[in-house]
Amino acid sequence: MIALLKRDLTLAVRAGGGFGLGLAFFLIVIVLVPFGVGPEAEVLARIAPGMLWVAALLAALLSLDRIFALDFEDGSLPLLATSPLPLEGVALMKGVAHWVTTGLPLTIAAPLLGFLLNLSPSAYLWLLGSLALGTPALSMIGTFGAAVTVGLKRGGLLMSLLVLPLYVPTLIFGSEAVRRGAGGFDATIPMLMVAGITLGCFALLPFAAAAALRVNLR
Amino acid sequence: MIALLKRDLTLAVRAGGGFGLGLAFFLIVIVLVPFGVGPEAEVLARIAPGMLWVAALLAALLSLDRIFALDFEDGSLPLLATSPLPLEGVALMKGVAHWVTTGLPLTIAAPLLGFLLNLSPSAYLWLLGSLALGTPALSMIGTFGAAVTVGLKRGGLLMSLLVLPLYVPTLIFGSEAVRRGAGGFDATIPMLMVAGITLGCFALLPFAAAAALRVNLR
Amino acid sequence: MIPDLGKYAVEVLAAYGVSITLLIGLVLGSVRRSRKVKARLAAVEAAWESTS
Amino acid sequence: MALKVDDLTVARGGVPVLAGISFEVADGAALVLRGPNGIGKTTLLRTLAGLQPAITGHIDFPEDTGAYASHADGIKAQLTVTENLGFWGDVHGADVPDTVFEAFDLTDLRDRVAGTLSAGQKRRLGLARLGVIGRKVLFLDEPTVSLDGFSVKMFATWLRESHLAKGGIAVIATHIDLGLDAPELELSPYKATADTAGGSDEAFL
Amino acid sequence: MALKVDDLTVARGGVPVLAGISFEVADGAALVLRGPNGIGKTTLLRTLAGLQPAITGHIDFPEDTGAYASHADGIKAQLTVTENLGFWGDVHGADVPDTVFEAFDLTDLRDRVAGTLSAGQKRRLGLARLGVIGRKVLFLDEPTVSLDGFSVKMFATWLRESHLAKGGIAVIATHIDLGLDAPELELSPYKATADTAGGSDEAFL
Amino acid sequence: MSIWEYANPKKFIATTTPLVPWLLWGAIAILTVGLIWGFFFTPDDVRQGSTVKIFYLHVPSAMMAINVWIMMLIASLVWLVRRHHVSALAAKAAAPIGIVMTLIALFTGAVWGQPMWGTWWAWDPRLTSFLILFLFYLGYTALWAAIEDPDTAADLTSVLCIVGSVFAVLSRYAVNFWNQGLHQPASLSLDKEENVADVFWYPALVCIAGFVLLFVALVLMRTASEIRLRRMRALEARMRS
Ligand code: HEM
Ligand SMILES: Nc1ncnc2c1ncn2[C@@H]1O[C@H](COP(=O)(O)OP(=O)(O)OP(=O)(O)O)[C@@H](O)[C@H]1O
Ligand SMILES: Nc1ncnc2c1ncn2[C@@H]1O[C@H](COP(=O)(O)OP(=O)(O)OP(=O)(O)O)[C@@H](O)[C@H]1O
Ligand SMILES: [Mg+2]
Ligand SMILES: [Mg+2]
Repeated sequence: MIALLKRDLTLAVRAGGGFGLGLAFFLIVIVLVPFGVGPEAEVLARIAPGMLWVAALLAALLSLDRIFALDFEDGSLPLLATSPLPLEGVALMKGVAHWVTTGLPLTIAAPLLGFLLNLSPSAYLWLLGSLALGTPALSMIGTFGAAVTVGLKRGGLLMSLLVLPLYVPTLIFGSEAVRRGAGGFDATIPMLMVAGITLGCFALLPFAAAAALRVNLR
Repeated sequence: MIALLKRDLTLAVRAGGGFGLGLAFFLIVIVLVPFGVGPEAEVLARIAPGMLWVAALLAALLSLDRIFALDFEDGSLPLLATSPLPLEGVALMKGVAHWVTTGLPLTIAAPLLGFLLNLSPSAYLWLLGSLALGTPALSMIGTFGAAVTVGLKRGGLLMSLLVLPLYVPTLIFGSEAVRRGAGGFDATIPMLMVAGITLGCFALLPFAAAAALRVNLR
Repeated sequence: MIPDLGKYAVEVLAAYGVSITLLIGLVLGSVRRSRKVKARLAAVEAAWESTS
Repeated sequence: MALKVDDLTVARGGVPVLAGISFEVADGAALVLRGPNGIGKTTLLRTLAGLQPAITGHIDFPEDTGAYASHADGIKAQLTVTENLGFWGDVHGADVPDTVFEAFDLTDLRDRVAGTLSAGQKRRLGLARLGVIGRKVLFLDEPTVSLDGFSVKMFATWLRESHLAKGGIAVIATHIDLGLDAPELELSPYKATADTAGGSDEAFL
Repeated sequence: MALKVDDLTVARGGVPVLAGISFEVADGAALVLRGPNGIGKTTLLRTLAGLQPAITGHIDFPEDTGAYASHADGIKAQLTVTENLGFWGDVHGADVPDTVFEAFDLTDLRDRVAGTLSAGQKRRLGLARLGVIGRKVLFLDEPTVSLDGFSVKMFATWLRESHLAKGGIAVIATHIDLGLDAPELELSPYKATADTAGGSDEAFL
Repeated sequence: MSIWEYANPKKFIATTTPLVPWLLWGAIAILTVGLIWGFFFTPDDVRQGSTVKIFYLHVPSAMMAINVWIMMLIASLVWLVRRHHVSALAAKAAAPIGIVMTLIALFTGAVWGQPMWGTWWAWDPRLTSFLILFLFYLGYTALWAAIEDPDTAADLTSVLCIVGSVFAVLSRYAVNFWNQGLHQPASLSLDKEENVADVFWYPALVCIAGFVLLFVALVLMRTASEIRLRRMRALEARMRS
């Protein structure tokens, strides 16, 4: 399974900066928001926690469709299915690889982008923490969505439609944590919820994703 | 060229509701924003014009990567290049097809979604107008971006990165028009600018896109 | 005939109008689809009988 | 008796395509599947390899010893030839022996990125994977597509001397003559008829 | 004199692969390109078809009469066989004659969605496109891949009787015997050497 | 003799076809009675004025929107466990009905919200989780539409339905946490004090019965259509081969 992770990361690097691009999209969404909303600092500060989380979510979303699609197109997926690796392990590793290439750089960069939206100083720690805990859930949920839609041409948009409602709880708790942090309150409870969702996703979704993959390979 | 448009629209319909999905993504982004930002009506109303435009832009963006990718993968593109159709016409038709499947349904649905963000009533007409005039530009710019990145695996994110800066002027004028409308002012000037951008895009970008395609087919 | 709906007439009537339209649409749509499918199946079954 | 297939019915798109197939392949032997386009060779091989369920019948061979290979052989265009093979080796817990590169004439191409290979070179890389993963029962779907005559012979030699000679088994669908001394199974007689039972549609008939 | 190639050098990935190729194909004649895997057949055909620039040399045939066909033949999995052909007909301003369906044995598959075809059936559909677009000079890259013996004959017949007989031209790269009575060009002697001039890298040498 | 016998498509069609017209006309009759009773023969509320009349549409449709999803969840589980085609097709047939129910609940709620809360839409937990439910419905039907092979589609939509249900419950909790809300608390509780006055409640009960019956009739009819479509597909495929 480590071999799979290693390969996926190598591919991400080779294909012209798989690491940088999720990040770049995150950056761009954050930059676009002031263009759309207007430059007033208070308004931006007010919406900053939410927009940072929404942008992180969209950045994660945009790179999902290729989690399995490339392996499906070139025939790797049936070969992996008949290999000694359990498909659950494959799904898990795909989720992890997606997180390393998207969620991780995003988390690290988020505090920097907080400046652009005038995020209040007390929120930075919570932002970092909630993204670190929450983005793995986004990756794993996304892996499930990708497994369901693998093999469909133009599956990308359909996948967004399937995945986004599943993202709602993570988004609510994650941004609530940052919002409370920005207001100077304690955000332990939403943070715990985010952690719980992530644990649950990693415990259960690999099985659902593997089941979906098996169906799609038939 | 009409044959190409017809085929693309047929494919969009066959592939499970190509029309509905761009729309669905738009809807979902709009729904996610309050989850991130919080439920207060005044805040939402304040950022509604900007967020509607940003969401429209992202919805258009997300469906771009497949404008040429599918035709490239299955080998249609070289065949079209050696056919009697000028590649400029191909690029133009691809842009039009993208608009019909994404921009058009989006424009029609936008006023409805305005409700969700408590958009002020005076803005609805401007919202409709600016999207109707502006989304064709988004589609055409996107077609150019797709032409530049066709053939790259994981080109999707790179394309977003290329295209988003090009979207900025349309976004600024478009959301400004709605914002002025929401404030009860006259928004003719930004509206004219949006129309100008769209005209310019349709006059020039097919040529740029065709040039990019030619290079990518080499 | 119509009871006095006070100042909320528009709302109430719209709610009833739209809901009933949607319901009727759903019922008619289902019935029409059912009929169409039945007819198409009958045609296919006839072809099937004649081939086998 | 290493691969035993008994009264197998296979379906594609919910419709049975082949019915009543039975055969046995002993250790060290190969079987060539023959039949016109569309008869169901691919479907049969996918079923044998366990990628899709059989409608009726039994397929018997030791678990986790099968490998499937078709035109799409999971080659990553951005990885080099060695990296591609190394990955499949890792997945199967095997090393990549140097003999594989020789057997498939890939020695000169070792460090080439797979995306820049010609059609036939890519095919050879795909076949080389079989030499790496060390599976006993191979299900090969048109393995020699776009190989030149020389490469076809090379592949046949590898199959005979490195795979079958060691007790391996191969079931191969092909339209050309591989130069293998193996029994052939013509599939045309097994074509499913309209009234063949089975398929996910059966409940609706 | 309908297709004339003069001292052509072609490159792939910036490196010349074949050099000094010259040949002529008269109206109504075909030319078969031969050579081991990786010699440069695909590269040559793509250059002839105008999909990539030649490094040196001239390619002469009437403009807008060439058509290129390879493994990837632009078939849309969601469209039916008829719709697929109809689209290419529309693009080339041509109708889809019924004879095409017969010539490529697609009559029974007319209304099948292309995604559900077998490998060989899909290939036949890809070839049928050539019968629809009515181009005179065909550049075919391994057209018979995954076709069975019968279909190969069918294709050769079509080529001979419906294309060449009407004054068409075909340049075909293949590894098998098509049963066409056409001259062959062995490409091995034209393999570019390390000192072949040309390629986008040349300025840096 | 077990209930699973009806999981045979032919048996299902044979049994339900004669029932459907009765159920359908019965549902229409009961609904008409209920709505006429509610619209013409109930008093206005002291606070809400005539808008209480929306109650007779809003509550039944909102209840049905949730119940249809629960029915789809059960049908999906049955399909995954016992692989009875009828249950998968019943889930498919129910989804559009669920969508219409959700739309009615959303629309009537929005129309009701304008006079009551002064806004068409508020990000109240009840409303919000309903919107999420609507999205789940959309995704579910879109997935059905996008997949060619019917059994694959049945499997994948079933998995989606189950995962989606877990997340729907989670969202409901999350949304509650996020906003306290304006919406009425559930008044169907056993606690007598909270209950809506009987004048409003009786016609509402009739309407609820009508909606339930209508749903049953429509699901049976639509499932039969889906079965026939599958049969047609199967026959056509056999005729071709
Ligand atoms: C778009 C807006 C709305 C949505 C989506 C919505 C949704 C719902 C839902 C899901 C229920 C629960 C049904 C059940 O108990 O199973 C419900 C019940 C109810 N709603 Fe709404 N609602 C909306 C707006 C309103 C408004 C504006 C009012 C009135 C001021 C209202 C009054 C009620 C009442 C009285 C009930 C019955 C409570 C009960 O007996 O359980 N709703 N609504
Ligand atoms: N980017 C690249 N850099 C270096 N060499 C390359 C590159 N791309 C292709 N080549 C080499 O160019 C040669 C010509 O390839 P081409 O695909 O034309 O061969 P071919 O004759 O069609 O072979 P086949 O019969 O296998 O299809 C091959 O040896 C290939 O390895
Ligand atoms: N979804 C589907 N519905 C109906 N028939 C289908 C479907 N998918 C495939 N088929 C048919 O099933 C048959 C078996 O296909 P298969 O790919 O197994 O053939 P094959 O023997 O491998 O052919 P080839 O030599 O061309 O590769 C073909 O006739 C094909 O048209
Ligand atoms: Mg095959
Ligand atoms: Mg080649």
